[in-house]
Amino acid sequence: MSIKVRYFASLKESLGCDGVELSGAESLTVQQVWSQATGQITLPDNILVAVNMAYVDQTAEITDGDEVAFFPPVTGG
Amino acid sequence: MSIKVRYFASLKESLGCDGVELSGAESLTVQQVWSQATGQITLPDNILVAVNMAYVDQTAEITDGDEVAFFPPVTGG
Amino acid sequence: MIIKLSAEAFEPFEEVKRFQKQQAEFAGAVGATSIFIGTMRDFNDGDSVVSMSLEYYPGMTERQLEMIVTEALERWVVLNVLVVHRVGDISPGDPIVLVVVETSHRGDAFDACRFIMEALKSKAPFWKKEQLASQQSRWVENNSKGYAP
Amino acid sequence: MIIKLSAEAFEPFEEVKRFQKQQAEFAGAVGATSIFIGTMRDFNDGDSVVSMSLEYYPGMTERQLEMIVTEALERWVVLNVLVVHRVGDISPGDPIVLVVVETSHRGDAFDACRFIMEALKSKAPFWKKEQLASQQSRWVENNSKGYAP
Repeated sequence: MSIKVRYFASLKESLGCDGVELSGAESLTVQQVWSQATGQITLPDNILVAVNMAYVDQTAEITDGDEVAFFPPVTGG
Repeated sequence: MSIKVRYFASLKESLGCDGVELSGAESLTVQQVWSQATGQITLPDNILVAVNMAYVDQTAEITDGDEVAFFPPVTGG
Repeated sequence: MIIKLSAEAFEPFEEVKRFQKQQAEFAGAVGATSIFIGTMRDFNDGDSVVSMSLEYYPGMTERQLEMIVTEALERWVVLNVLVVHRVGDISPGDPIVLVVVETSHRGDAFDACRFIMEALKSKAPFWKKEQLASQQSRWVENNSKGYAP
Repeated sequence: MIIKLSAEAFEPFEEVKRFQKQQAEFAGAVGATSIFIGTMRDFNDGDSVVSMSLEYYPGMTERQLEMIVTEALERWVVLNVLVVHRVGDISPGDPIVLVVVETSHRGDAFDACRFIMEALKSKAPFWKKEQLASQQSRWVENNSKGYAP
């Protein structure tokens, strides 16, 4: 199982990198991906999550090859 | 007492003129101006009325020198 | 506020650019610009329309437009407004009306622009007469409502 | 539907004119065009802002914009939509976003344009970082709501 984790904007700055590759045997939830990738136990409420560029909630299941992105509230327009 | 009466758009066409000057001694309501100007007893409900270029309702009192305009629903924009 | 009646075809974006240039003092404050352009369609009520003439009430039309824009300026936080409206003979595709509202925040721009258009459609004395492809002509009887029921 | 991300400054009215030219088949059917332009202000939250950088998520941003416009096309009777959004480094006065909605009737143009802007503001992955006159920089934390409470 290989998962590409990406961070954007202020989250990228505060974590000090733009992402990480996770590999392992088990199936993971978004929450677990966050913990493994960042070492933080809880995914903050205001952080948005996208899997393969579509929004998901924090309980979504991640499968092999997925790209999981974490980012702060969007501020375009 | 002198009143300038004006018609616009389809009303101007159906009455066959763009207005008339009324003169007389008495004070008039909009409804009475319409009757004297057109010879018609009743001002149709959908006809809008302006006195000195401001909208009024059919019970407004007209005074000497006023310009009274009658016209159909507006269709600009 | 700038309000113009134009007896000749106008180019909306040239009008907006000229307006923006005249209002250069607002440049850094403008965050939102809402623009509405009404153009003449080549069909209406199921009939093909070849041209149109727009009658108005000189004096009252300008005055009503001013009152409408003044009300918008009182109700929303607006930096500036431009309204241009055609009169006279019009061809399909020609712009009929242009409303431009500049604000700092988008809610005000959207609300004020729509308010001005709806008020203009119901209060400003303009009347359209359509020349149909069938050679007949007819007065447009009523403007549609712009809001969903 | 045309959706563009632009790493360079764009001129909104040139974009609209090019769009209209490409869609000439709609010309006689267009009765209403609603345009929204968001521009960078030189102040925000009480501070003077000298420049801004706009980050985005290549791939997802385009995809979200397409989903938003597709939803608008399903909900309203719309002839065509153009969305242009800046990314990268931006100066005060620069256009950030342009939304153009062409319809036959004005209600659809107003509603769809506003829907697209509100959805873009809440769903499209863009992030603004402001460079202040005080030399500090900061991420914009949240977009305001565009509708009155």
